[in-house]
Amino acid sequence: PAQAKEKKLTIGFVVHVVGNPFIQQIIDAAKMAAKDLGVNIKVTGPAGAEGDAQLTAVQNLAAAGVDGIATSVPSASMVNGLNAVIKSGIPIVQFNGLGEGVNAPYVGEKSTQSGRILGKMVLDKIGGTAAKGKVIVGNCYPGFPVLENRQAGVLESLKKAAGVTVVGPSDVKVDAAANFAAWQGLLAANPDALAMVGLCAPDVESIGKVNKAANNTKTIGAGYDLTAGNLEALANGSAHISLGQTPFIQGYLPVYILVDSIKNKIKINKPGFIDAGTEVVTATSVTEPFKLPALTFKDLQAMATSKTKTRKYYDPVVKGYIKNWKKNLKPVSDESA
Amino acid sequence: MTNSGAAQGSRKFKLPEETSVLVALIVLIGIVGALRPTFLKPTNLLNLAASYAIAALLAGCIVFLLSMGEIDLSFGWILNLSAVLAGISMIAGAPVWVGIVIGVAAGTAMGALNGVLTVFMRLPLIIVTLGTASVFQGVSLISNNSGSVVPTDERITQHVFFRALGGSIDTPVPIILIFVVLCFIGLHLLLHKTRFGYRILAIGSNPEAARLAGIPTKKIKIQVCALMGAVSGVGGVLFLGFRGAVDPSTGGQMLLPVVAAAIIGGTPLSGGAGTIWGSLIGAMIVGVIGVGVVFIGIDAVWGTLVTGLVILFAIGVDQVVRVRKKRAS
Amino acid sequence: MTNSGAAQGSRKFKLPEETSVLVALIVLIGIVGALRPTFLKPTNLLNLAASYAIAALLAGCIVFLLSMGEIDLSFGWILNLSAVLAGISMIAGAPVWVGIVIGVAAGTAMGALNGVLTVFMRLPLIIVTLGTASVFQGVSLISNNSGSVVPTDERITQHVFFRALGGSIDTPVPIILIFVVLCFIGLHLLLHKTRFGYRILAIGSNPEAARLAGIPTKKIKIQVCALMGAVSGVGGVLFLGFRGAVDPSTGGQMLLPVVAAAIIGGTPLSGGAGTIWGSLIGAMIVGVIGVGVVFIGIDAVWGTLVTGLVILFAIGVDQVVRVRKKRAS
Amino acid sequence: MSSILAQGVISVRSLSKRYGGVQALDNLNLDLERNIVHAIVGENGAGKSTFMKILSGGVTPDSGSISIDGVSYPEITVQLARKLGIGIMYQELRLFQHRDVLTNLFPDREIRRGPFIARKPMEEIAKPVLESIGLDVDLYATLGDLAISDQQLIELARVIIEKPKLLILDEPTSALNARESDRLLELVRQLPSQGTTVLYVSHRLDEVFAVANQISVMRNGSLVFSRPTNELDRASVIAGIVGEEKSARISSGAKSQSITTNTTTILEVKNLKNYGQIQDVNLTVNSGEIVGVAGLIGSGADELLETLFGAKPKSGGSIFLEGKERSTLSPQNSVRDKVALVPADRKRVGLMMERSVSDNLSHVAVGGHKHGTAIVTRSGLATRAKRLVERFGVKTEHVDIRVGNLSGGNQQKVVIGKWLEINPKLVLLDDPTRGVDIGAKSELFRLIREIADSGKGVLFRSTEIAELTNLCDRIYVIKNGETRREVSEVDEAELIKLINE
Ligand SMILES: Nc1ncnc2c1ncn2[C@@H]1O[C@H](COP(=O)(O)OP(=O)(O)OP(=O)(O)O)[C@@H](O)[C@H]1O
Ligand SMILES: Nc1ncnc2c1ncn2[C@@H]1O[C@H](COP(=O)(O)OP(=O)(O)OP(=O)(O)O)[C@@H](O)[C@H]1O
Ligand SMILES: [Mg+2]
Ligand SMILES: [Mg+2]
Repeated sequence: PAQAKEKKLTIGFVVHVVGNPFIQQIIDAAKMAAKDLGVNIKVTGPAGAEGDAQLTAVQNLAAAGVDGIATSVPSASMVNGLNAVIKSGIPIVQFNGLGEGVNAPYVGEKSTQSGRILGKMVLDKIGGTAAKGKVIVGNCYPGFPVLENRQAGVLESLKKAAGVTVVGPSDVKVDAAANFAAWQGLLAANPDALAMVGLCAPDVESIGKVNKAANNTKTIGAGYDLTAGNLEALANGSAHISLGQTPFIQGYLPVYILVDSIKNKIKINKPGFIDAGTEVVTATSVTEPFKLPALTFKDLQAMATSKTKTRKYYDPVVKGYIKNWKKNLKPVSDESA
Repeated sequence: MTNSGAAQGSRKFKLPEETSVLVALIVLIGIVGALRPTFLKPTNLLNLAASYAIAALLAGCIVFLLSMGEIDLSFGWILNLSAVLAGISMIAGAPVWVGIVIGVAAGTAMGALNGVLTVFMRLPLIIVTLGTASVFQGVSLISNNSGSVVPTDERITQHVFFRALGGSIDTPVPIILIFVVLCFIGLHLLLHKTRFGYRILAIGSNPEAARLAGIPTKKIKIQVCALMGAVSGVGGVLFLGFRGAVDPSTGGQMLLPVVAAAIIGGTPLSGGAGTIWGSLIGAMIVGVIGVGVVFIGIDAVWGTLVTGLVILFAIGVDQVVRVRKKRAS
Repeated sequence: MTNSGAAQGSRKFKLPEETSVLVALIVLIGIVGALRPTFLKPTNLLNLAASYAIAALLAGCIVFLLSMGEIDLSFGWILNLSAVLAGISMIAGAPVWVGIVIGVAAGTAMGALNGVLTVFMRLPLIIVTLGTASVFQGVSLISNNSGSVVPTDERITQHVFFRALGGSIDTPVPIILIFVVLCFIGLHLLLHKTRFGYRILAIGSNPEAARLAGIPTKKIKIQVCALMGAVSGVGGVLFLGFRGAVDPSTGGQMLLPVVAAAIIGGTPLSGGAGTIWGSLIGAMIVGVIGVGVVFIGIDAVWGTLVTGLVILFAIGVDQVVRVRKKRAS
Repeated sequence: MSSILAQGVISVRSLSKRYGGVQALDNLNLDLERNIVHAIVGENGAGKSTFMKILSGGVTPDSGSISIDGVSYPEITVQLARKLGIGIMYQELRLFQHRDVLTNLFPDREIRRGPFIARKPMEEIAKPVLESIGLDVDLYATLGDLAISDQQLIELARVIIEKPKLLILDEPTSALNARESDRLLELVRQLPSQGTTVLYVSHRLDEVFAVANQISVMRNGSLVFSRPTNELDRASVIAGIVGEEKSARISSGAKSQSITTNTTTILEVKNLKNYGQIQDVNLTVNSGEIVGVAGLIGSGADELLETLFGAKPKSGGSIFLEGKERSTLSPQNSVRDKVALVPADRKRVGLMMERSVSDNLSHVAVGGHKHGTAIVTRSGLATRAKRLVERFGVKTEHVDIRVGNLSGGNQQKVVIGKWLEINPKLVLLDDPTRGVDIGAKSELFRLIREIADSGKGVLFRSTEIAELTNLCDRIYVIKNGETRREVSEVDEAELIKLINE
């Protein structure tokens, strides 16, 4: 009864860029968690992805007196600053982007592993280890750690087929129009390519459009993220594989961990890793992690626009995997394993 | 100031000032073509041109502002918000053509707002648009709660506008390219053959002299800003049709390449002069560099360096082909 | 033009031209403070200032270029590459101080390269740095194969330079802040009290008259570019010490806020005038806006709009506090 | 020859300079004696300024040589000129608009204490110099805020502070009033005795005769003759400048011939006040009349025309054009109402320096006045330009040349031409003959008379008193911002007395 009068907790939630549909799905999930747990949440992030501005935002939330902060860590230069915040007594959970050396748990995909999965799926589609020909790889932002990891995974899987030569990785740019032009040029330069593999959100949609415009049905298109445009490309058959990073868990879990650890005085000032799972989507099948019920492609598209549907679908995960987060906490080396 | 002699002496045989950028463009295309002959296939070149068409259109229009001695930092976000509003209204049930009109009108209104603010706050447009760029981006984020606008309804996606722009209707030359080339002809005529254009250049050369000559400088400024907004609105609507979707980040990366295209094309930042065709060639140079680097297969890690060196080469051609007057900063 | 009468009469009571931005800054701090009193705690304000110190330093130096009528688009990448080279050389075994010297020297060299190119290509710096920005970024990506540079060796991380800047040594005022304020005093004196500064302002005001006065305009241009490079190099080294690491993206987003700080601070883009202190206040305004939005707890989706409106307010204060002459575009 | 050189004479041999199709200097040969005032006169575009710029290092000659104190130089750089003690006051002022007065007085010659600029000693040097030329300005005022006449004096002070051995003055009095001019001439006359040789370029022959020991006349880039002043008279100099046959046509003035019976009042000004120097100005201008405005700098005379035009805001009073009150004054409305202003500071507010003669001549007709259709063609602009170039005798190779490349006087003609193209009812001429040669000036006067005779009103301000007395039918004397007197048929001396009293 005394605790009921305690002031409502406030959680800060800092993303590396606002105005990104995928990030927005994470934010929506974080807000659902805050609602479920009865805490306040303050969401913020810089308009253009920049580590320094993001760190400043974290420091400001800390100064403004929030009780815990969840943040993505896209840059190594944020690490020292975050550790100073943790040292001052404000717990932090990382999501989506892992900062090596941050004394806080990380919720996200296994980035190298997801690259391996994507590479393997592409290989399967083009003839397995016996495949012969070119595979184009595009990296929209060379130097971004998660992308570098994914790229390493993809290349590792592709290496299994001796006959496959990798074209690239080329810098295909983030901006949608430039991204499209780059993929268009890559296909034109390599019309015999077996597959085009992107690592960022705009790629699948661009690859699909390029295939469609060239009336090309033989080149496999693969990449990341389940944005509405990407799903549309998978649906109309112009692209073939997209991996999702389960944004719901990346948003919900960090808030849950923070609230749980603050309320129950659990120390979380150590590096650790909780897998958020990888979703594998093709035109015909949708595989969700954590033994979630199978989804149809339609369900997935419907969920992308409805928060209540999403929350309902993930309810088993909230009650199981998320509630038992301490058990699922692994050493951070698992992330890039 | 004293080196104009040569230019004047050879006046009768004077090459147009766009020659040097044109040479740079041809050399670049030649190099990429020599390394990867498929690059020169007409379909490839047309497709490449089409995917840079919107940026080129904006580069053509920013020449109006540069000629007036101003810069707009917000046009990328005007493009974004126009596309978002057009998309939202279509999804909400408006006929596609109505959505298009809403998009262009919204762009025009935003541009006009920039103009009114710059005139009444008596501040350079660059300072005003530092603020309005964030405002437009902010409104766009709020309009669709940071999500993408993706019309999926067949009524919309199968509309002739989306099919023509999206490439579902086969034409020897992409529709968007034809449209943008027509716009360029219009922009060129407007700047160099009309009173409106004359006044813009007069304001850019000497604002106080223009005012004393009875030119309504405030009105013209607002009109040029509105024009930039309208063209950005058109760009937004084209983007929606071309791509079939708008992301919250659409347009955010446009500022530098678009302005680069205009200044590589030969329009000085100091006002009083401008070349629409140069801007088109500049946009094509930016496009060829962007695509050429991936086309040749340069590794992602090296791509940026090569891009930089090629830009330096492209602007350096000016030194060899000495037709252009020195460009003021 | 001939209204000097009034100006002469009131000379003794003339407010400094920085007054209006100062008022804007105070009002903004007041608003945030009123909504969240903890904002006004000295430690908070000092920390806030510290995290914007590097951007402020660059804003102070870009005034030199703006005063000369030029803009450098590459300084963010000079900062990046300087920091990367400093970090790499430390990791490779060079003593920390040697790494620092390498970083600053590299920055100076890059700046000088910009200057030499702009003088010898006879092109505005903005065009040249369009190319060199990519070159510097490209070299940075290659230097560390697209990875972050993170010195982990105790020899480095426990060095007094890293400890002092990184905040491990407790001082009432952050070291970086003291350093940057000293730099500002130096920059102010250099621009407004030395012949070098006079020459810069003369070139910016009337390049032809400057040449005729015997000012070696080419040499000065190269020197100013080198200075910008050197300060960017210092910025890079400070960043490395302050954050303990450099990312491939570091510096990439600096251009707009830094130039915005300088022009909000009152330095026109047209050359011939500049205020170092205004630039400092401008940088603080940019900082307070960025921080205030977070501090007050405005949701991410609304944050951008609010930022835009506040920028418009900050530049609009000029209208109310009419001390500044009209700023040329 | 060698003996002359030994005496330390500057001599110039076959100096040539070509700008595109224009031979600005054509095998010029000239010897300058030490410690005298040597005047150079000639038509607009004769090459005077080009010659001066070559001597001072601003322009590199194509061929020829210059020897100074027996040392021959193929060309002179700015730095060399400074070392040799050559100082120049440019015709087109080379000042820094954004900087304060003191800074403009020591361009790159600042006095320093340690690494820092020391303003106090510079102030101490500057103050007496400014006093000697009769300029009273705040040393810390921004130069761009000052009147053009003050700026011209600052340019003069700048070069005097350098204490040059050879002082080149390129039309130093073109923006100055009688009083300032007199003071300047006084100063120049004393310089030879202090060891300074003066090269004095001017279109004002009275001044030339008053100050020069030697007069050289240039035409088309070459020397016509160079003789001691006492061997010359006005007529022979004019003949040298414009050629024998043309000189006969030059008259000094052109008073209204026929007093037209049906005059109407074009302009009526009642109790005009502005935010600056004008307190209470009342005047009328009738059709067919040329009305003069005379006053000292700062009296309000120099602000009056801009205020009437709407370029400067008025704060009170009323202005009637053909009986109709003009309540909202603005340049735009003035153009609509066919009121023209030829501004005093042509370089800053009259011309688009980087654009062509042709573009400039359409500035008002196309830009302001909405003349013709909304379509503007190059050939349309060129046709208009060619007609105006012909009518005003603008010396230019062709109409596509950058206006900034024209000689000063020809630039002035472009400004006048662009305004007369809209056929104004009321023409406000603010010192329109600044830098115009005598031939062109008499053409200009004839033209102004023609404008008036065609039933228009002309309000004319000039810094040259003789112009006012020769040309104007009536003259208003303005003092302390008020119209004190209206006079007609006065002579120069009388008017000067009235202005100064
Ligand atoms: N920078 C330039 N570019 C091209 N032509 C020029 C340039 N400077 C001068 N000229 C031309 O050279 C000729 C001589 O010009 P200059 O200025 O020496 O004449 P001026 O005798 O000083 O005339 P004014 O009395 O009008 O000042 C003119 O025809 C002028 O148009
Ligand atoms: N007009 C002047 N009147 C009086 N003293 C002057 C004047 N101009 C310069 N000086 C003094 O003469 C000194 C030398 O001047 P100078 O122009 O040669 O400087 P400098 O040291 O050679 O410049 P730099 O090294 O930048 O070329 C100055 O420091 C100044 O004190
Ligand atoms: Mg001259
Ligand atoms: Mg020296």
